[in-house]
Amino acid sequence: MLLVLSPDQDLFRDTTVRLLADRAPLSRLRQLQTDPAGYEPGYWTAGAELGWTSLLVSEADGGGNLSGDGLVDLSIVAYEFGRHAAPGPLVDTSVVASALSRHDGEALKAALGEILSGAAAACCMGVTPWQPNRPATIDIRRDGDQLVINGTARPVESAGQAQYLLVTGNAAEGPTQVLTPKAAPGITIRPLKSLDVTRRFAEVVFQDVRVPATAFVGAYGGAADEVARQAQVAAVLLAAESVGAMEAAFAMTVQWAFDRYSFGRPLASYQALKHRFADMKSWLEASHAISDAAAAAVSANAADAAELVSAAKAYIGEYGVELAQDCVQLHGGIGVTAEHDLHFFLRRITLDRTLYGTPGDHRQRLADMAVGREKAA
Amino acid sequence: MLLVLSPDQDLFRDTTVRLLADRAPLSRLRQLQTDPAGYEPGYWTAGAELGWTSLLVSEADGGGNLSGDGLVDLSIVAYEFGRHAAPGPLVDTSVVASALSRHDGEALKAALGEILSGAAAACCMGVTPWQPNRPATIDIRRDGDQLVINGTARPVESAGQAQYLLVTGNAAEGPTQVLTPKAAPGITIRPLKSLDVTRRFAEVVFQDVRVPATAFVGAYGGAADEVARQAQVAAVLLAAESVGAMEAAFAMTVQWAFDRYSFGRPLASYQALKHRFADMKSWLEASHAISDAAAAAVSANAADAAELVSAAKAYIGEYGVELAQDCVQLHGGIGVTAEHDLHFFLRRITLDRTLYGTPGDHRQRLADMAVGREKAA
Amino acid sequence: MSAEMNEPIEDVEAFRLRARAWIGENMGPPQRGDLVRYYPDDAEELAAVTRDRGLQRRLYDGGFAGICFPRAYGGLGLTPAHQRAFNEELAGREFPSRLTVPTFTPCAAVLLDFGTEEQKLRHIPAILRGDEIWCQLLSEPGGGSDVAGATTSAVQDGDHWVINGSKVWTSGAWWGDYALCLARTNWHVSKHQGLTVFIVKLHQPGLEIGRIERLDGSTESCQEFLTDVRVPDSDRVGDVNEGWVVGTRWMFHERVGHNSPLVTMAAGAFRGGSGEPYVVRIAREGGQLDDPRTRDLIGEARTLDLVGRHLLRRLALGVPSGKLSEHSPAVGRLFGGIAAVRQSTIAFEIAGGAAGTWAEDDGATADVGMRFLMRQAACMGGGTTEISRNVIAERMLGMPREPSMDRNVAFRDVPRGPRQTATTEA
Amino acid sequence: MSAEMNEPIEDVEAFRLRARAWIGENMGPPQRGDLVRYYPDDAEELAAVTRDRGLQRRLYDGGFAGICFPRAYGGLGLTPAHQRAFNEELAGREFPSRLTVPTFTPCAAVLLDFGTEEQKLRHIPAILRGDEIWCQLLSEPGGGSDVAGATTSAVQDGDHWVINGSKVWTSGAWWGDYALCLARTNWHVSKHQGLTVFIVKLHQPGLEIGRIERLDGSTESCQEFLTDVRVPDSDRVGDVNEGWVVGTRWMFHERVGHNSPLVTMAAGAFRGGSGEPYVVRIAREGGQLDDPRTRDLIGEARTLDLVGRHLLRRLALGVPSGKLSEHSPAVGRLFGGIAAVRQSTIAFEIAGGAAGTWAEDDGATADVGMRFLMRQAACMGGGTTEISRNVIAERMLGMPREPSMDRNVAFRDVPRGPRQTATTEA
Repeated sequence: MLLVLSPDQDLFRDTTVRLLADRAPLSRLRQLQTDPAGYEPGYWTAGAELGWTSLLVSEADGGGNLSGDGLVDLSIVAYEFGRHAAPGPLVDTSVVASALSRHDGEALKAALGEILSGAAAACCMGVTPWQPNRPATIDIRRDGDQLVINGTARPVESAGQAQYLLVTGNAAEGPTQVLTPKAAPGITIRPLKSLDVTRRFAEVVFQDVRVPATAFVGAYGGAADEVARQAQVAAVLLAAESVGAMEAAFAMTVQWAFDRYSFGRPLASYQALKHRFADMKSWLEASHAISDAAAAAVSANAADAAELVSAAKAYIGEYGVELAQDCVQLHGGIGVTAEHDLHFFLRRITLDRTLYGTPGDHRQRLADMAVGREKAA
Repeated sequence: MLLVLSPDQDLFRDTTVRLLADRAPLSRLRQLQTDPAGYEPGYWTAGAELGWTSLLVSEADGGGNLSGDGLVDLSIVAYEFGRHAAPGPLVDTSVVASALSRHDGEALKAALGEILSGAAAACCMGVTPWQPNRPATIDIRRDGDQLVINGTARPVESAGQAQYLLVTGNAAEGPTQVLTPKAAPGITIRPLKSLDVTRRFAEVVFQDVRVPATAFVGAYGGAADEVARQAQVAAVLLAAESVGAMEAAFAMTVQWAFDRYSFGRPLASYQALKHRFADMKSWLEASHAISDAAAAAVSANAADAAELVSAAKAYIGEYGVELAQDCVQLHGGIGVTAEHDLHFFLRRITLDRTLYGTPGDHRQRLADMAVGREKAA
Repeated sequence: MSAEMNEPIEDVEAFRLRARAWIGENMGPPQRGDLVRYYPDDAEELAAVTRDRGLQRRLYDGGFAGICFPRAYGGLGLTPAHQRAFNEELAGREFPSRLTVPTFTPCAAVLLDFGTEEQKLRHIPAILRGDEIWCQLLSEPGGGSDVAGATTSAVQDGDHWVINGSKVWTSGAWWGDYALCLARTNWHVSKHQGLTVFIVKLHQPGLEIGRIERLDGSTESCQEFLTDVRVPDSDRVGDVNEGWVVGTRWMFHERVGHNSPLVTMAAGAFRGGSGEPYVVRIAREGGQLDDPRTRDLIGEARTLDLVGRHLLRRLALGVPSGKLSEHSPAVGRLFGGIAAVRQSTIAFEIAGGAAGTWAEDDGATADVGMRFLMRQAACMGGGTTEISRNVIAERMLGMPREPSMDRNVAFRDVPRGPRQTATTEA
Repeated sequence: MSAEMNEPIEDVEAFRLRARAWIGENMGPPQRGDLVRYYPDDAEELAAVTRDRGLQRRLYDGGFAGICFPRAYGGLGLTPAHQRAFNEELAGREFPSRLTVPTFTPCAAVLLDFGTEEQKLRHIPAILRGDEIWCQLLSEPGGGSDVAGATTSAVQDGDHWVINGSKVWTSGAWWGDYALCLARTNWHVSKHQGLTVFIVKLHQPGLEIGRIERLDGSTESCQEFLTDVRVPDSDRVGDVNEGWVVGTRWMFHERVGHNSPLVTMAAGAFRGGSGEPYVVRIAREGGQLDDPRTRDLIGEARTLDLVGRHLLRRLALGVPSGKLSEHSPAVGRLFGGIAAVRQSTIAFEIAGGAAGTWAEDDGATADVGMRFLMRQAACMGGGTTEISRNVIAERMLGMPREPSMDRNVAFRDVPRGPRQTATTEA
C-alpha cells in the first residue's frame, strides 16, 4: 500500500477499516460461508455511503474521489478488502460504475445512480482479454432496434447478487458492450464453486436475450479500448487486494513465530525460518511497490500502464501464493484447517491469481510488449 | 553411483581413480588449460589399457565388459571423470566405438582397433535428436560409389584430437551415418570456446568431403534407430559424469562448512545453511538414483529407457547446476575465483547440461511420451 | 525368525506369478476416493473403511497378508523383494489404502520392534485380518514438530495408568480401533527421559474424539481429549520412561511410510496424486495439450515422478544393506514432500484461469484448485520437511545440532511460550 | 548544510531541463565494457578508468557533479529528487561507471558522515573532480560475511599507526588511489569494540596489490598485503576503537549501493545486466522468439525488472521519510541479488544448447554461459544475500539474533576454525 496517505485518504482508510471490522469480521464471515451473498444486508450500502462505489465516477455523475487519482484511492479500499478478506462485489461494481460514468445515455445514468447508492450491484463479464485460451463466447447481434445476446460467461463474480450485468460480446463489427438488467428474460445464473468462501461466482448463460439499443455502452463494435481499460482497472484492484491479504497472512505468521515454541525456543529463533521470513518480507515489499505503481499508472493513463499492470499481476500472482503457502507451512497442521483464520487469506490470494489473467498470461503479454519494443528500437 | 559394486567393478573403479589422480590431477589440469588437447600424451592410451574404450565393444571385436552391462560399467568411469573433472574424449569415443562394434566392415573394424587401443580418438557429430531447434545441417548424398558430405556440425567434442569422425547426416532416404578420417580433404576444424577448461570443442565444416561406400555405418538412410541409441548412451554418460561432479562439489562444500568459522561459529552450525545442505543432499541422492536407473535401462534396452534418460538429463541438468551454484554461494567470494578448485566442477556440470538436450528439451520429450501413453490408454 | 530360516523361501519370481494370478481373480479396480480420502459424508467414508477391512481380510484369506511379517504372528516371513513384487503386481488394483499408514507402519512396525510376545500375538494377527485399524496418538495441540515434548500425562495407579491430555492430527481416529499413545510419565527429568508409550483403545469412556475440518472440507483428521483414561500396565510398550527409545523407531518407521516392506499397496498408487496422468488430463480438458509451456510442466511433473520412484528404490536398497545412512529415509521424505508440492502447483498452473472456480461436472479440473490449497499437507504429515532437513544435516552430514532450550533441563522448566508458564502434571 | 537552507533550491523540473540540455551536448553513448567491467587486457582497462576520470571531470566542469553533496565540499547541495531526475536524463548515456560504487558510496558517504573537516575538504572535492578513486579495504581472506571480525592490525607508533594484514575482494585496487581500511586496534576487548577505520593511500611502499582471477577471466578484483604500512593519525576516520560505529554506517551505505542519492549513473544501467533487451536479443539470435516457453521466460525477466525498479523507488521514498525501517535497503539488496541470479538463469535457459560453447563472433549468446557461471556474484558483492536475510529477520522483523560465539569475548579468544588457534597481533 501507499507509503504516504493524504489526511483524506487516511481518514477514508480508517472508516473503511472500521466498517469492515464492524460489519464483516472473520467470525461473521465464517457464519456466512453458505450464505448466497456472503455478506449481510446493509453492509454494501453502508460501504457505498462511505464512497466505495463513487471513486471512479465523475462528480457530474454523483461520484468523486479524494486525491484526484480515484483509482489510487480505490486501491486503498481494495487493499483493506484483502487484509480483511472482505466480501462484496467491489471489483466488478467499480469497473461497471466507471464504465457507465464514461458514457452517456439516460438508462445508463439511471443504473449508475442505483449502483452509486449501493442499492444495486453490478458485474461485468467477458472482460478477459488476457486469457487467450479462454476466449469470450458471447455473441451480440443487431436485430432492428434491438440487440440479441447469446452465449456463456464464466466465472462472473457476484452475478447472483447483481442487478445489472455489463456484457462484453463479439459483434460482427468488433467487441461490443451492453448493460442489461439481470432480470431480462433469457438470462440464467448458475452458481459455481470457488476456492474462496467469502466471494460468490456464477456462470451466466444468455439465450436470445433482447435489449434495446439504449443499452449500449459505447459504440457498437468499438468497445476494444474500453474493455482493455476495464481489465486494467480490475487487475489493479485485484493486485491491491492480494497485497492486503498477503500482509494479513504474513503479519499473522510473524506473530505465530514469536508465540510458538518448539524445543524450548520460539520458532522465530530458528535461522532457517528467519531466512524464509526474510524472503517473504522481500516479496511483500516488492508486491506493495508494483501494486502501487500499477494503480498510479492506470489512474494516470501512463504509457507504461499496461506493462505495470501485467508485472503486478504476474509477480503478485506468483509470489502472493508462495507467501501464503509458506505461511501455511510455517503454521504446520493448523494451517490447513478451516478452524484457523489463515485460510481466508490463502483463498483470497489464490483465487485472485486466477482472475483477469494468470501470471502465465501476463508474462506472455509482457514478452509481447518487450519484443515489440525491441523490434521498434 | 551404484550402491553396490561387484569386486571387478570395485577394482576397475580404483584403478581408474588412481590413473586420474596420477595423470590428471587438478593441479595438472590447471597447467593444461590452454593446451589444445587438455591432457598429456599417454594419458588416453593408459586409460584405454585400463579398459575405458572397451566396455561397449563386443569381445569378438576385442572389447569386453565387467558385469555383462557394459554401459553400467562405463558409467562408473564417467562418474569418476566427473568427480575428477577429467579430460579426454570419453563420451564420444565410447559412442563411436559401440557403433562400430555393432556394424560390419573391414574399414570400420580397423578404425575400431585403433580406437580401442587409445591410439585414435573419435567423435560423433549431429547426434542431437533432442534439440529440435538446432537441427543437424549436414547433408550426405551419393555420387556413384562415393558419398559426398556437406555442412556444419557444432559443438563437436574433441574434434581437434580425434582421428575419426562419425558423421550423422541427412540423406534423401533418411538419417545416414558414415565414418570418415578427419584427415579427409574438405574438412575444416574451428576450435570453439567453452565453459569448461578441461574439455575441447570445435565446429566442423564439411565441404564436398568424399568418402567411399565402405565408410557407411549401417544402412544408407536407415540410421535413425542407431542414432537414437547413440544419443541415449551419450546422455547416460553425461548424466553419470555430472553426478560425479556434483558429488565432488558437494563434498568440498560440506568440508568448507565445517572448516570455515563466521562470528565464532562454523558455517555448518547455521540452520539456514544446514537446510540448504539438506536440500542439496536430496538433489544429489535423487541424481544418483535416476542416473543409475537410466544407465541400467539403456544397457538392458528396457522399455522405459527413453523416459529414464530424459528424466535423468532433465533432473540432473536442472538440479546439478543449482547444487553447483549453491556451493559457489556457500563458498562466498572465493567460489567465483579461478584459484579455488570448485569452478572445475561448476563448469563440468553446467556444460554437460547443454549437451545432448537441455532440461527443457528433455521435458518436451517426456511430455510427448506421457501424452502418447495417455492417448494410447 | 530363526525357525523360519530352516525352510527354503519361495523364489521371488515364482511368488510373483502366484500373486499375479491371485490378484487377477480377487482384486478389482480402485474406487473413487481410495487415494484422495475425501468423502462428502461420513456414511460413505465408513463404508469405504468397511470395504478396506474386507480387502485386508481377502488378502489374509488368500495367503498374501503380512508378506514380511513373521509367520509366528500370522505373516508369511518373506523378504522385501517379495513385498515389492506383490506391490508391483497390484499396480492399478484396489487395496486397503486406509490400512497402510499408520496401521501397518509405524504402528505394527513398532509393535514388532518393542511389543511383548503377548501384545504381538494379540494384535498383529488381528491387524493382518483387517480386524484392527490403528492410529497414532502422537502430536499435540501446540506441539508442532517437537513430538518428544508431549504434555499428555500418564500417572501410575496400581497396575493401571491414568492418562490425561489431548492429541491432535490423528488420521481416522473416529473409525480406528487402537492407537499407540506417547505420554509423559516423569516431569522432573529432561524431555526425552520421561516418556512412555501405551496401547490405547480408541473408543472408550474418557476418550472424546473431535473432528478437524480441513480447507478442502475433509474431516478425516481428529483431535482427542483424554480424561482419566485407564490403561492396564500390560498395554505399555517398552519400559517406563524409555518411551523415546520407542519414539525414535516410531519416527523412523513413520518417515519410511509407504516405502516400508511391511506395507501392501499398489505400486505407484500414492506417487504424487497429481502426477502424470492427472496433469495430462487437466491439460487436455483445458485444451492446452499442444502448448509448449504446458508440455514443459507435464515433463517436469513426469521427471519428478520418475526420479522420486528411483530415489525410493535406491533408499530401499541402500538402507538395509548399510550402504546408506539409516537416516536416509529423511531424504525420501524431503524429496517426496517438495515434489508433491511442485506437482500440485504444476496442475494448478496448467488449469490456469479455470482453477479458481468450477462446476461439479467439470471433470479433473474441478478439484485442482482445492488440491492446490492443500498442497502443503504433503510437507507436514509424517514429520515436516523442516524436520527432515534437520535430520539430514545433523544426522547424515554430521553438522552441529541446533541449540535447544530443553536438553538437560527438567521438562517442567522448559520454556513453552512467551506468556505461558511451565505446565505440570495434574 | 544550514548555510544552504537560506537559498532557494532550483525546481526539480527546471533542473531536469537544464540537465537534459547539458547531457545531450556532453555525454555520449556508453561504451562496450562500461557495465560488464571485463577487459581482455590491462591497458584497455586502464584506458577505461582514465576515461571515467575524464567523464567525472566533465560532470564537475559542467556543474553537475555531487548533486547531493554539500556545497562546502564542491557539491550542489540539492535533493535526492534532483539526483533522480539527473539519472533519468542520463539513461542510455555514458557515465563514470567505475566511480559509482565504491568511490561515491560507501567511501565518500562515510567521509561525509565521519570525516574531519580537513579530511572532507581534502578528499571530497578531489573525488567530485575525478581525481581520486576510492576502494574498500574491508573483507579479509577467510573472513566471509563477518567483516567486523577483521584481523588486520593497526598499532599506534607516535602520531602514526602501523598496519599489517591482508585484505581481499577489493574491486579495482590496482587502479584506485585511496581506500578506507578497517583494522583491529585492540585484541583484548570483544569483536566490535576494538576496531578503527583509516584512510590508506593505495600505492605506497609496504602495500602490495595482487590480482584475483575470476571464473570469467576478469582480474579487476584484488588482494592486498599490508606490511608495516604507516598511516598518520590525521588519516584516522572516527575515534580509536570506535571503528564499528563507522563500520555500521559503512555497511549501510554499501547495501544502498547504486540507489544512493550520492550516485550519478544512467537510470537502469545496472538493472540486471541480463534484463529485457538482453534476453530478447538472445531469443532472437536463437530463433526462439516465437516459442511460448521463451516468451514466458522473457515475461518473467521483464517482471523482475519492473518490480525491482519500483521496489527501489519505494525504498528510496520510504527510508528517508521514516515510513520504512532504516534497515529496508537489505530488502532491496536481497531482491536485487535473487532477481539478477534468476535473470542470468533465464538467459542461459533461453540460449539452450548454444550456451555451453561459442565462437567469438556469436553475438549476445557468446557470453551468456560465462555470465551464468558468474551468476552468484550478484548475491555476494555488497554483503551477501544471507546477511541481508539476517538483517531483515533480526533488525526489521525483530526476531532473535543468531547466537554468536564472539560476543562478550575478547577478540583474541574467538574461535576461528576447527584447527586454528586464536590469532593475535604481531
